[in-house]
Amino acid sequence: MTALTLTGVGHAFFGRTVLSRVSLSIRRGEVVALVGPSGCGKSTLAHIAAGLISAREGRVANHYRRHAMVFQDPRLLPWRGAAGNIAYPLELSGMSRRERDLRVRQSARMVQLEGQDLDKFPVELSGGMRQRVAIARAMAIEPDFVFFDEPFTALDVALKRRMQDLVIAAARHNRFAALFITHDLMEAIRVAHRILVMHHKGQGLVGERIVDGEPGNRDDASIFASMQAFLRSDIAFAHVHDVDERRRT
Amino acid sequence: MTALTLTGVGHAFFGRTVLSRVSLSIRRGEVVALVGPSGCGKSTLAHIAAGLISAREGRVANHYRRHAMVFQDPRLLPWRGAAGNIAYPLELSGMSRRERDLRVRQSARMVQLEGQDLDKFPVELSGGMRQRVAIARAMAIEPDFVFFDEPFTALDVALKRRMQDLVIAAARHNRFAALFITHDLMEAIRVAHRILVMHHKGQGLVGERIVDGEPGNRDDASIFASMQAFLRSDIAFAHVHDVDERRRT
Amino acid sequence: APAARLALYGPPAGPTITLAHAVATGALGEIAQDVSLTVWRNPDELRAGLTSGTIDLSVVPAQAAATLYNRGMGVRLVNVMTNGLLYVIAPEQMLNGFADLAGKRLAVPFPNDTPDFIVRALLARHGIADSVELTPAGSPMEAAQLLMTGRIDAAVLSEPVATVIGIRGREAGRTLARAINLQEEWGRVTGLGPVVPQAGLAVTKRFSEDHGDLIAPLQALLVNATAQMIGAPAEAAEHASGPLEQPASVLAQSIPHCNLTATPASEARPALEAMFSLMAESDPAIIGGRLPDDGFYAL
Amino acid sequence: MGDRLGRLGRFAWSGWSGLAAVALLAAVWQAGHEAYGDFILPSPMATALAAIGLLAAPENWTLLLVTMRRALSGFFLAGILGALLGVIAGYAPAVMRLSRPLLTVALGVPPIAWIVLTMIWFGASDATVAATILVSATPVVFVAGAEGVMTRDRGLDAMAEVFGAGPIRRFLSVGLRQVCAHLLPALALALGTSFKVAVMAELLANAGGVGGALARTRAMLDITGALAWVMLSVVALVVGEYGLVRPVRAELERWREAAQPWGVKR
Amino acid sequence: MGDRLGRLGRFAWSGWSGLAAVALLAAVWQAGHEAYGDFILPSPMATALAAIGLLAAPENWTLLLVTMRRALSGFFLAGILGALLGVIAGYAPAVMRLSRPLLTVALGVPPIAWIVLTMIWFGASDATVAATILVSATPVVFVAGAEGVMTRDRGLDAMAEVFGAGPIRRFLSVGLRQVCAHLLPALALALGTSFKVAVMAELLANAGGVGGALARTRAMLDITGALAWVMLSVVALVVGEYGLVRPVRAELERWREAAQPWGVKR
Ligand SMILES: Nc1ncnc2c1ncn2[C@@H]1O[C@H](COP(=O)(O)OP(=O)(O)OP(=O)(O)O)[C@@H](O)[C@H]1O
Ligand SMILES: Nc1ncnc2c1ncn2[C@@H]1O[C@H](COP(=O)(O)OP(=O)(O)OP(=O)(O)O)[C@@H](O)[C@H]1O
Ligand SMILES: [Mg+2]
Ligand SMILES: [Mg+2]
Repeated sequence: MTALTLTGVGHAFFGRTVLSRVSLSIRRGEVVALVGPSGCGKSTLAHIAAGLISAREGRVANHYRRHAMVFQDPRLLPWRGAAGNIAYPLELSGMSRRERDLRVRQSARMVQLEGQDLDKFPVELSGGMRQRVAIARAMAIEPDFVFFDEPFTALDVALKRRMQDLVIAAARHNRFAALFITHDLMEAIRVAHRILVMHHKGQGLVGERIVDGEPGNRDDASIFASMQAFLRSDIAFAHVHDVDERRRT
Repeated sequence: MTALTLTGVGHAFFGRTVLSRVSLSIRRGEVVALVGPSGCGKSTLAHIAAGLISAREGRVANHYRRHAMVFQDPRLLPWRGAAGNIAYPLELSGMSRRERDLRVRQSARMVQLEGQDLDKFPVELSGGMRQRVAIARAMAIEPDFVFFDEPFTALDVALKRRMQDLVIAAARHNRFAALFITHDLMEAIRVAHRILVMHHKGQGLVGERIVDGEPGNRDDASIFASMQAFLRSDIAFAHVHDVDERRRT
Repeated sequence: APAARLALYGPPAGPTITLAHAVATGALGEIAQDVSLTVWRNPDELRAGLTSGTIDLSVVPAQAAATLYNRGMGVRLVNVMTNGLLYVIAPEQMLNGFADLAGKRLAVPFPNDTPDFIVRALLARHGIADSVELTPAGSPMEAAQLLMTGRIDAAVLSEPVATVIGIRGREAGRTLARAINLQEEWGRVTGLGPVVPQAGLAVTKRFSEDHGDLIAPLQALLVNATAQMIGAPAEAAEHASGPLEQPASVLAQSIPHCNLTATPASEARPALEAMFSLMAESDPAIIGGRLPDDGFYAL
Repeated sequence: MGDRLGRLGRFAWSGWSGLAAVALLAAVWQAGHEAYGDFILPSPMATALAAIGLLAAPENWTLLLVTMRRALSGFFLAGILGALLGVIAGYAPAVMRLSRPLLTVALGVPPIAWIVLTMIWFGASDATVAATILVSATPVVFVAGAEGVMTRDRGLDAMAEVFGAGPIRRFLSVGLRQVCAHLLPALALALGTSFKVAVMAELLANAGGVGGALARTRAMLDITGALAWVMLSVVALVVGEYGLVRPVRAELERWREAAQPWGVKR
Repeated sequence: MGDRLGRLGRFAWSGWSGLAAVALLAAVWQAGHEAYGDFILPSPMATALAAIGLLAAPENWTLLLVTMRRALSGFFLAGILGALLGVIAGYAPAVMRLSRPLLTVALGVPPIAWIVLTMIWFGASDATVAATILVSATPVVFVAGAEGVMTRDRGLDAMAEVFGAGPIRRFLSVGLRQVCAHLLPALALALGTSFKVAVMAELLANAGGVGGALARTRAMLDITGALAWVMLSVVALVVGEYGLVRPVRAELERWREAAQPWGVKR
C-alpha cells in the first residue's frame, strides 16, 4: 500500500523552474529520507506533496488519513504559549479540553519540554525549544504521514538521538510513514528505509539508496562507515559531497 | 592577547535565572566551540558577550576591533534582496558603493550563492540560502571576532564542510577569533581549538576540552573517534549525550 | 376647510417668536387641528424638509425664498415678518454713526447671508469699504467671544443674539450697546423707510395647491398675533422660550428690537425688491438670477 | 493570578501617567485662560465645576446617555462594517481595487455634501448621527483591517492548512489575531472620532443630545456651559475607551510584552 | 526594466478597476438623483458638466489651488508632526503614556470648541485651516507611527546593533522601513481627511478657497454648483493621492509582492 505518490511533479516560481520531473512513492510505514544540496527544491517538494503549493505539472496522490508537517522554520503562533501551540492542531480536530491537555503534556514530555517552558511564548523560547514545540505539535495529533523538513537541526546530540529514535520506533510499529528531509547523512542512514537524492537544480531525483537492515538495528560505527562509503563511491552523492562538483554539471 | 573575557556572568529573564557564574576567555585567533543541551543558555551568553543584552551580573571585556554575529535565525531585512542584506553592514561602515559591490560578490561566492539568487528577497530564498546570506553578511565586513550561533545547521554536507574550512582557514591565518556555538560535536572537534561544555541549566561551564592538534589537520575518521571517546569517557559530555542524565542532577 | 395638520418651521430668530406665540395661544386652531412648530438650525434642514414634504410653511430669509422660487421650487412668500433685526454691537460710546466704523475691526457672521450684503453695501455707500477690517466669524458665538475680549471693535449681530450679548457683557462688567441700527442706515440709502425685509413666511407649493384658501386667514391671524405680542412681550417670550431655547427674560428684552411685523408680501414688495436688487449687484445668482415675478408674492 | 495583579499594577501606573497628562493639559488650558480671559477660554476649574453642576440635573444625564448611545452604536456599526469590508478586501485584491476609490470619496467628501440626504432619509434621529459616524469612522477601520490581512504571516496560514484548517478556521485562528493587532489602535481612533462626530452631527442636524445642548448654550453665548458639555462628552469618550478598547487590547498584547523583558536593551 | 513595465501594467489595470468603482458610484448617484430630484442631488452628468464649466474660469483654478495648497501643507505638517511624535512615543513608553490621553482629547473634542482660538491666533488665513487639519489628521498618523515602532522586529534591531549601528542608524536603516509599512496607509487616510477638513474649515472660517466657493453656492441654494465644487476637491484629492502616496507605497511594498507568487495558494 502506498501512502504518497508523486508523478512527474514540477514547479516554477515567477517563471523560474525550481523543480521538474520528480516522481516518488512512499509505502505505508516507510520512512524515506530526501537529501540534496541547499536550494535544490526539497522544501518546495514537501510543500507540494502536502498540498500547500499546487504543482505546475504532475500529480500528487495520497492515501493516508491525516498528515502533519514539521516545517523548516518552527512557524509557531507568537501569541500562544508553547502548550497552546502544541494544542493548536488538537483544537482544530475538535478534541475535548481534557484530552487535549493530556496529549499536550504527553507530547511535551516526549520532546523534553518541562512544565515551566510550556507557559513561555515563542519569543521566550530558545531556538531548540521552538523546534521541539513544532515537533511536539506535529506528533500530538498522531498523524499517519509526517513531512519532516530538517526537523532536528537545532537540537543537541542527545535530543536529536531521542527524536530519531522516536521516528525509528514509529516506523517500526507502522505508526506513520514519513518524508524526511535532512542534510545529515548519518541521520538519514539512521532513520530511513530508503534515501533519495535530489538533483542539485531540482531536475528530478538522481539517486536512490536502500539502506541495509531495519532502522534501529544500525549502530553508530556502521552508520558512519556507510556514510563514508556513500560519499566516496556513490555517484549520486557526489553533489552532496562536493560543492565544486555541482559547478561542473 | 585575549580577545574576549567574560567573568562571572549571569542573567535572568523575568526573575528566572538562566545563566550564572560563567567565566571564559578567548585568545586572539582562537576558535572556541561552545556546546550544551538545548535551552541551557548558549545563545543568551553569546548575546551578552556581543553586548546585545546587559548581563545582570559579571563583567564582559573585549579587545577586538570589530565583531560580527551569525544569529541562530538568519535575521535578514525582508525588504532587501540577498545582495542588499550582505551589503548592509558594509553600508553601516561607510564603504563606497563600488568596493561594496565587490565585497558582496566575493562573500556571496564564498557561500556559493549564485548571481540570480542575489536578487531574491529573503521570502524567496530556501532555508539554507538564508543562512548562507547571514554568513556572508557576517564575513563581508572582515571582523576580527565572530559569534557563530549554530551557523551551519541548514546547510548540506558539502557546504557545511566548505564553511567549516573557511573558519579553519581564518583561525589558521589568525584572521579572526570566534565563539562557535554548535550541537554537532564533530563540527566542534573539526573547527575548534577548544571545546567548552555548558551546564544544562546554565550554571557555569562544566567542562573544557582542548582538542589535539590544529584545526584543519584532523581527518574525518579521527574526528569521529574523538567524538565517540568524548561522549563515552568525559563526564562533562554526559549531559550532552544523554537526556535522562540531565534529570538526575 | 381647515387642514388636518400645519407644520410650521422657523429659524431660532425673532420672527419665529410670532409663530410660537400664535401656536401657543391656540390662535391657529381655525386653520388646522394639529399645529406644530419646529425650529431649524441650518439651511440643510430646510432643504431636506422642503423635499421630503415635512414642511408646510416656514420662516425663511427673503433671499432664500426668492432663490427657491426662481429655481422652480414653487415656494412663495406670504408676508414679511420682520422689518429687520440687525444691529452693530460695540462698546458704548465707541461709535456715533456708521462712518465711525472707519478704521475699526468689524465681524460679520453669516457670510453670504443678508447681513453680509447689507453691511457691504452700506460700507460702500459711506466710502469706507477699504478702511474697515472685516473679520470673518463662523457663528455669532465666535463673534461675541471676539467682541467681548476686545479682539474686534464691533460685530454685526441679529436679535436675539444682540440682546444676549448685552446681558453677558453686563455680567462681565462690559457695556456693549446697539451702536448702529442697520435698518435706519438702510432706510437712508433706499429712501423706503427703516425697513430691511429680512425674513418672511414662505409657503410650499404643495400647501398652496392643497390649501391655498387658508393663506389669507393665516395672514390675518398672524397680524393679530403680532399686535398682541408687541403689546405683551413678556407673555410671548414665555411662549417662545421653549422652541427657541432661550430664557423668556432674554426674549422679552429682545422683542422690541426685532421690528416684528406681518406685512403682506406684495405690500413689502418695493422694500424687498430694493434689497434683492442690491444683492443681485454682485452676483444675480444669489437670488436665483432675476427679481422674482408676481407669482412670488402669495398675498 | 500574580500575572493579573501585575497587569493591574501596570494599569494603575498608566493611570498615574494619565493623570499627569490631564494635569499637563489643565496647566496649558489654565495658561490659555489667563492669556485670553473668560470669554475665550474659561478656566479648567470653572468648566469642571460647571460640568459637575450639569450632572446634578437628571435630564442632563439623559442627554449624555443619548449621545453616548448614538456614538457607541455608530462606532459599533463602523467597526463591524469597516472590519468586515477591510478583511474581505485584504483577502480579495479585486474587492480592494474596487473599494479604494470609494474609500477615497468617502474620506474626502465633506459631510455637508451628503448630510442633507441622511436628514431626508432619517430625519433628526439616531440614524442620521449613526450614518454620519459611519462615513467618518469606517475608513480608518477598513484600512486597518485590510492592512492586517495583507501583512499577515503567510507561513502561519500554511501551517494551519497543513493541520487541516479550512479557510474559515484558518482566518479565525490565525488571521484574525493578526488583524486584531492592526485593528485595535484603529478602533481607538474610530471611537474618538465617533464621539466627536456624534456631537457635531447632533449640533448640525439639530438632533438633541450633547450636540443639541451645545447648540443651546452657544446660542445663549454661555461659553463656560458649552465647554462644560464638551468636557462631559470627552469624559464619556474616555469611559468608553477604557471600558471597551483598552481591556481587549491589553489581553491581546500580552505576548508582545513578553518580548520586551526588562534586562534586554531596547 | 521588465519589472517596471510589469508594475506599470498593474498600475494601469488598477486604473481600470478604479474606473469600475467610479462607474459604480455614478450609478448609485444617478439612482439617488432620480429618487430625490435636482434640488437634493443633481445628476452626476450635470454635476460633472458644471465642474468642467467651473474650470473654464481661471479664477476658479486659483481657488482650487488655494485649497489644494492649504490641504497639502496641513497634510505635510500633520504627517511630519504625527510621524515624529508617534515614533518617539513608540520608542519611549513614558512619552506614549503621557500622550495617549492628549490624543484622546485631540480626537474627541469637536472643532467648534477650539476654533475661536485659531481665529484669534491666525485669523481667516491658511494657518487656521492648517491648524484644523493638524488636529484632525495628526492622531491617525501618530498612532500608525507608534504602532509601527512598537510592532517592529526587535531581532533586526539586535542584528543592526551587532554590526555597529547606533540608535539613529538603527532607526533609519531598520526601524523606519517597518514604520513606513504602517505609516503609508495612515498617510493616505490623513490626506483624504486633510482635503475634507480644509474645505470644511474654509467654509466655517469663511477663508476663501473651495470652501468659500461652496459656502457661496450653498447660500444661493445652487446645489449643482456646490456639488461641482465638492467634485473638484475630490478630484484634487485623488490627484494628490496618486501623485504622492501611491508611488512611494508601491516602491516600499515590492518585497511583499514577492511573497505572493502566482503558483502559491493564498
Ligand atoms: N527573551 C526571553 N525571555 C524569557 N526567557 C528567555 C528569553 N530568551 C531565552 N529565554 C530562556 O532562557 C533559556 C536559555 O535560552 P537560550 O536561547 O540561551 O538557549 P540556547 O542554549 O541557545 O538553546 P538552543 O540550543 O535551543 O538554541 C531558555 O530557558 C529560554 O526559555
Ligand atoms: N516563494 C518563493 N518565491 C520564489 N522562489 C522561491 C520561493 N521559494 C523557494 N524559491 C526558490 O526555489 C528554490 C528551491 O527552494 P527550496 O526552499 O525548496 O530549497 P531546499 O531544497 O528546501 O533548500 P534548503 O536545503 O536550503 O532548505 C530556491 O532556488 C529558492 O530560491
Ligand atoms: Mg528547505
Ligand atoms: Mg540558541
